[in-house]
Amino acid sequence: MIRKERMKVIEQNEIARNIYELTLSGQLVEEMKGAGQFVHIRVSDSYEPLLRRPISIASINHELEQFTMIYRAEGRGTSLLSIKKPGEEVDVLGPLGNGFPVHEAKKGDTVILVGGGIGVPPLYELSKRLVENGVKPIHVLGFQSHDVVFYEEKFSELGDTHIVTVDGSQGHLGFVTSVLAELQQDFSMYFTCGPLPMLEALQNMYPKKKGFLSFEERMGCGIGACFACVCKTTEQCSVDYVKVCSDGPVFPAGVVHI
Amino acid sequence: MIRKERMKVIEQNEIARNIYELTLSGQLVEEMKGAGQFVHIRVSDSYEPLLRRPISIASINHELEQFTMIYRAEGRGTSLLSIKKPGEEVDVLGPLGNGFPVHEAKKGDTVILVGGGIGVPPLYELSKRLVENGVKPIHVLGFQSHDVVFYEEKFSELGDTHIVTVDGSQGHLGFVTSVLAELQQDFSMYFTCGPLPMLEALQNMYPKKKGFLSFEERMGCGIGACFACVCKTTEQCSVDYVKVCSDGPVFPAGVVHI
Amino acid sequence: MNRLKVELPGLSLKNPIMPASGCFGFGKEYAKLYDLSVLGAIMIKATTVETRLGNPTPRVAETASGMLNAIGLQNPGLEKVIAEELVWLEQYDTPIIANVAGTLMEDYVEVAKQISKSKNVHALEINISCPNVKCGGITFGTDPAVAAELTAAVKAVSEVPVYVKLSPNVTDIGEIARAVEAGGADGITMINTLIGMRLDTRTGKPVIANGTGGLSGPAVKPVALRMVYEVAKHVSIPIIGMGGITTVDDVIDFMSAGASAVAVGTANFVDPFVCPTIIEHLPEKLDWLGINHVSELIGRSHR
Amino acid sequence: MNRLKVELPGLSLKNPIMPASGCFGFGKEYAKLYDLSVLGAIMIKATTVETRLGNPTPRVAETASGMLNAIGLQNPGLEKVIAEELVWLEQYDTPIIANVAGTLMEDYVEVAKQISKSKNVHALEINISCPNVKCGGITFGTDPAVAAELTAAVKAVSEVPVYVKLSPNVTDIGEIARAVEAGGADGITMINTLIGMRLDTRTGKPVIANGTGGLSGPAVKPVALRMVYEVAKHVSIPIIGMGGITTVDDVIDFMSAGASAVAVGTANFVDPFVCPTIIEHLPEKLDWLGINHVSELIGRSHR
Ligand SMILES: Cc1cc2nc3c(=O)[nH]c(=O)nc-3n(C[C@H](O)[C@H](O)[C@H](O)COP(=O)(O)OP(=O)(O)OC[C@H]3O[C@@H](n4cnc5c(N)ncnc54)[C@H](O)[C@@H]3O)c2cc1C
Ligand SMILES: Cc1cc2nc3c(=O)[nH]c(=O)nc-3n(C[C@H](O)[C@H](O)[C@H](O)COP(=O)(O)OP(=O)(O)OC[C@H]3O[C@@H](n4cnc5c(N)ncnc54)[C@H](O)[C@@H]3O)c2cc1C
Ligand SMILES: Cc1cc2nc3c(=O)[nH]c(=O)nc-3n(C[C@H](O)[C@H](O)[C@H](O)COP(=O)(O)O)c2cc1C
Ligand SMILES: Cc1cc2nc3c(=O)[nH]c(=O)nc-3n(C[C@H](O)[C@H](O)[C@H](O)COP(=O)(O)O)c2cc1C
Ligand code: FES
Ligand code: FES
Repeated sequence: MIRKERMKVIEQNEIARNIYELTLSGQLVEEMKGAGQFVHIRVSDSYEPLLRRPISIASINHELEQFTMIYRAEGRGTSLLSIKKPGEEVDVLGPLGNGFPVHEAKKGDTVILVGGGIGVPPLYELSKRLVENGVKPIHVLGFQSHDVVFYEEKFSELGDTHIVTVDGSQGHLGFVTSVLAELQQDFSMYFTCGPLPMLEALQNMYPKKKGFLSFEERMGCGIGACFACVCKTTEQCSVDYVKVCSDGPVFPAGVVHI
Repeated sequence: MIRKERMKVIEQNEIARNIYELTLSGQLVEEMKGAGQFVHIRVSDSYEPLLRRPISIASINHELEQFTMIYRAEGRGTSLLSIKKPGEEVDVLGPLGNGFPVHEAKKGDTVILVGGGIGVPPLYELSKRLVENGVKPIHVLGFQSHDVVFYEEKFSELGDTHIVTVDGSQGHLGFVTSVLAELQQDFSMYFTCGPLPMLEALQNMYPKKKGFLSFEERMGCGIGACFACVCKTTEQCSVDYVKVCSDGPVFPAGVVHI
Repeated sequence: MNRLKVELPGLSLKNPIMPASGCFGFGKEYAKLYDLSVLGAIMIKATTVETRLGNPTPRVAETASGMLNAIGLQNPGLEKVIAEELVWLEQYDTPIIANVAGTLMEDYVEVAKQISKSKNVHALEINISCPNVKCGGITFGTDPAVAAELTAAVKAVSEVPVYVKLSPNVTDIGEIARAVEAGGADGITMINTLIGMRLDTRTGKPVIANGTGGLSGPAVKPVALRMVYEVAKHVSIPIIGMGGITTVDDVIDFMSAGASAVAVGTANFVDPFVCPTIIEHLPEKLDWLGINHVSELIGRSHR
Repeated sequence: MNRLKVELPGLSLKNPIMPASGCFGFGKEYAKLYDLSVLGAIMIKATTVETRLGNPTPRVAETASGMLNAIGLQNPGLEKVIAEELVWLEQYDTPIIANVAGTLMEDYVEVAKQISKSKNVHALEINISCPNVKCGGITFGTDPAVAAELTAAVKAVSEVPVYVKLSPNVTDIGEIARAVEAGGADGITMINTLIGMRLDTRTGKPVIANGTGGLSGPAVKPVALRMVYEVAKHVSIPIIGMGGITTVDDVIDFMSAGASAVAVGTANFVDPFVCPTIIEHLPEKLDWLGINHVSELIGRSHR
C-alpha cells in the first residue's frame, strides 16, 4: 500500500561529489516490497519547489524500519534535500511503482546488473536480494569520472564488480557496453537502470536475452493519475502506452519504445 | 548605511504565547544608530514566502555586535522565522528608517512611553537610551491578555511600568488610555508604538504635548523606492505624503493623517 | 444539518470539494489511497470521441509555486470511458462531472450526448479552454460568440446540466462568461490553466516537448481568484472555482469571491490526500469564522 | 570587447540589465546602496502630467512566489520629475528610460513631448498596461487599434525612440505587438503585471484597498516568458523582457526567448542588490554556456 509519512532523517552523507546517501526511518518501510521501487519526496513545506522528486530505493532495512536512497544534488529540490540533518523530517510518498522481478532469476543463475550514474542505486537492493536467493550477480557500473563513483566496495561484496568511467579516471575507460562485450556471455538475464542511451544500447546488444530495464520520466502525481510520465510502447506490446510511475519504472526489454 | 547581511542566530526563545525573542549577530549592528529603526527580514531562500518582513529593533548590543527583536509568529513568514535555531542564518536588510528622536528629551525630564502588543519592542531600546541620558521614563504597556505580556521586568528595571490587558488577566483592565488618564500629567513628551486606534487615541488625548508615534504599513521595498507604504499627511504638514519605511516609521504627532 | 452540503444544477454535493479534471484520472489511483465517497464530486479526465495518446514527453515542468503541463488530453476515448471508467466509478456514492473535449464542435456534441446518459454523470464540464491541443479547444474559449454557440449545441443534446470551463487567457473573462450564460450554460467552472513556458537554461529550448504548457498551482491563485470575483459580478449561474487551491483557506477565499464549490487540481500531486484533508478541516474553519453553513461564504466579498 | 554590451534604438547599454519601472523609484534610494552607473539603464517610475498621490493603502500583498501591487502611479508629476529627479540622475553614466502614463491620449502626448527633451532620457516606455488606474492605461493596452493610435501619437512628438509596454491581460499578445509595431514603436517592453487579487480569509474582503492589484514576481515568469517568445515571432523590433526575473538564469531564459535586454522588478524588493549581482555573474554564466557575447543568446530558443 502507498503511504505518506513524515520520515525521520537518520543519516546523510556525501559519498561522492554531489552524491548523497540518505537514510530515513518510519513505518512506511513496512510497505517496501522489492528492489526497483521508488519514493516521491517533498523536500520542503514551501510551495517552491512545489513538486515531489522521484528517487529510487537503494536499500531497505525492515528490521530497523529504515531505507536508504542515493541521489545527486543537482537542481533546486535535491539541493534542499541534501542539507537535511539527522532528526529533521522528510515528507515521503511511497513505495511507488513496480520494481525488478527478482524471482525471474533462479538459484544458481548468473545475471548481469548494469547501472549508469544515478541509475546505480536501485541495483544495490536488487543485488542483495539476488544473492539471498542464491543467484550470482555480475555488476557493471558506469560513471562520468572517478569523483562520482560510489558503492564500489558494497557491490564488490556481493559479486564481481566492474567500474567504467567515461574519462578512464577509475576502472575501465569508456562505456559499460565495452566492458560487457568482453564479459562471459552465459548469463541468464540482465537488469539495468541508467540513462536512456545506455538502456537502448543494452537492448540492442542482447536481443535474445531476457532483460529488465528501469526507466525515468518527468512526473506529476507519481501514482498513475496524471498521464505525465507515459512512454510509447513497441508494436509487440498489447497496450499503446505505459506509465513509468505506476506500470514501471521497470519494464521487460522490448516493451517501451526507446 | 543600509547593509544586507546573513546574520547568525545567537538565541531564540518563546517569551510569551507565540511571541519570540530573537538575537542575531553580525557587522550590520555597527550601523544601528538608535531606537525605533527596523530591519527587513528574509525568512527563507525560497520564493515562497517572497517578501521581506519588517521587524523593529528591540535592543542593540554594539559590544557583542548583536541585536534583539521581538515578534509575534503569526503568518507564514514569522512562523518560519520562529523555527530558526542558534547557528542558522537569517538574511537581514537594515537598519532602516528613522527612529525615535531620543535627544528631544532632556536630562531630568519625565517622559511617557506607550506601547501596544507587538508595538512594545522598540520602546525597550528607547527606554534604555533615555535612562542613559538621565531621562525618567514611565511605561504604559497594553496587551490582549496575560499570556502575551512580555518584558514587564525589563521595563520595570528602567522605570515605572504599568501593564494593561484588555481582559484584565494581568495588570489593569482595559486600554492604555484608561491608565494614562490616571497618571501624573507633568511629563514633557510621549513616545508610542502600537495599533493605529491606540496612536489616534493618544494624539487626541494629548493635543498640546510633544509626541512621537511609530507607524506600521504594508511594505514592498522597505527603503523608500516603491511607494507601497505611504501615509497621507495632515493639513499642517508641508508635504502631501510620507513613506513609513524611509521617512518614518516614527513621526512627530500631527504629521500623519490618522 | 450538514454544514457542508451544497446544491448546484444537477449536483447534490455533500461538500463543495472535488478534484479537478486531469489531476485525478478516472479516480482509480486515488481510490487506493482513500474512499472516493468522501468527495463532493469528481471531475474526470477530459474525454474525447476517439482514443488520444497525447503529446510527446516531457509533459510537465516545475515553475515557482506552480507547474506547467501539456498532457494533450490523453484519454481512452468515449466508448471505453463510458463502458469501463464510469461503470467502475458507480461503486462510489459520488456524482461525476464529465469533462468533455474535442477538436470540432461535432466532437463535443457527440461526447456530450453519449456521456450524459451514463448513470453517475450528473453534469458535464465543457472544456473550451485547454491550451495544449493545437486546433479546437482554446479558440472556442476565447471567442464569446463561438463559446455561446458551442454551449447551446451541447446543451441541446445533454441529458444533464452543462457547466462550461473558461480559459483565463482572455482579455475580458466577464464577456465570455456572459456569452456562455446566454448560450444556456447551467454553470461555469474556472479557471483552466494560463499559457506558460519554461526553458532549459543550458540549451535555450523549451523543457516541455509541446513548447508551451498550461500553468497551474498556487502561483495562479491570485489570477484565478480575481477572475472568479469578476465573473461572479457578471452572471447569475453558479461558479465552481479552481486555480491553486491547496488549503482550507484557499477554499474559503474562492467561495468568498463567488464560487459555490471548488476544485483542487495540482495540489493532488503535492499531497494525494489533499481533498479528504480539506474536507475534514473545513468545519473547524467555519467555526473559526463564526459561520454555520458553508454556503454563507458564497460571494461574501461582494457584500 | 565588452561581452555584455547591447545596442538598442536610442540605448547604448553597457549591459542588458535594468531595473523595471515602479520598482526603483527615481533611483535615489538604490543610489545609497550602490553606484547606479553599473546599470545598463534605469526605467524610472511612471510619470504623469499632474502630481498623483496614488491609491489608498494597503497597496501591496504577498502571494505564492509573487506579490500584488496597486500603487496607482503615484509620482510627483511631469514638471518635478524633469526639474528634480532627472537632473539628479544626470550624475550617473546610465541612460534613462522614462515610463509615460496618463488617463487620456493627450496626457501621454504631453508627457512624452516634454520628458523626451531631457538630456539623459534616451528612450520612452509608454505604459499602456497599468492595471491599477481606473480609466485609461489598461484599455489602451487591450485594444490593438487604440494601442497603435496612441503609439503613433506619442511617436510624433517624442525626441527619442519609443518603446511600448504591453499588458499580459489580453487574449492575443501577438496582435497587440504587431499593432504597436505598425504604429511606429521602436521597441516593446513586456510584460506589465497580471491582474490578480488576494482576500483576507477572515473577512473575505480584498487585502489591497484598490480591490485588485497587479501580480509580479517569480510566479509570473512562465507567463512572461511565453509571451516574449510569442511576440518575438510576430515583430522585428527589439523586446525588453521582464516578469519575475531574479537570477542570472532568468536573464538567460528571457534573452533566449527573444528579449534583447531585460528588466528586473519585484526582485529588487527581495534583494536590493539584485541588479549589480546579476551583472557581476552574467559573464561566468556566458562562459558556462560557451557563449562569447550576450547578444548571441537573443532568440536562440527559436533557432
Ligand atoms: C523512477 C525514478 C527514479 C529515480 N531515482 C533516482 C535516484 O535514485 N537517484 C537520483 O539521483 N535520481 C533519481 N531519479 C532522478 C531524479 O528524480 C531527478 O534527478 C530529480 O527529480 C531532479 O530534481 P532536482 O530538484 O535536482 O532538479 P530540478 O531541476 O529542480 O527539477 C525540476 C523538476 O524536474 C524534474 N526532474 C528533473 N530531472 C529529472 C529526471 N532525471 N527524472 C525525472 N524528473 C526529473 C524534477 O522532479 C522536478 O519536478 C529518478 C527518477 C525517476 C523517474
Ligand atoms: C516598521 C514596522 C515595524 C514592525 N515591528 C514589529 C515588531 O517589532 N514585532 C512584530 O511582531 N511585528 C512588527 N511589525 C509587524 C510585522 O511586520 C508583521 O507582523 C509581519 O510582517 C507579518 O508577517 P507574517 O509572515 O507573520 O504574516 P503574513 O500574513 O504571511 O504576511 C503577508 C504579508 O503582509 C505583510 N504584513 C502582514 N501584517 C503586517 C503588518 N502588521 N505590518 C506590516 N506588514 C504586514 C507581511 O510583511 C507580508 O508581506 C512591524 C511592522 C512594521 C511596518
Ligand atoms: C496535469 C494536468 C492535467 C489537466 N488536464 C485537464 C483536462 O483534461 N481537462 C480540463 O478541463 N482541465 C485540465 N487541467 C486543468 C485543471 O483541471 C485546473 O483547471 C487547473 O489545473 C487549475 O487548477 P489547479 O491550480 O488547482 O491545478 C489539467 C491540469 C493539470 C495540472
Ligand atoms: C510596486 C510596483 C510598481 C510598479 N509600477 C509600475 C509603473 O509605474 N509603471 C510600469 O510600467 N510598470 C510598473 N510596474 C510593473 C513592473 O515594471 C514590471 O513590469 C512587473 O512588475 C513585472 O516584472 P517583475 O515580475 O520583475 O516585477 C510596477 C510593479 C511593481 C511591483
Ligand atoms: S506521474 Fe502522473 S501518471 Fe505517472
Ligand atoms: S516600502 Fe517601498 S516605499 Fe516604503
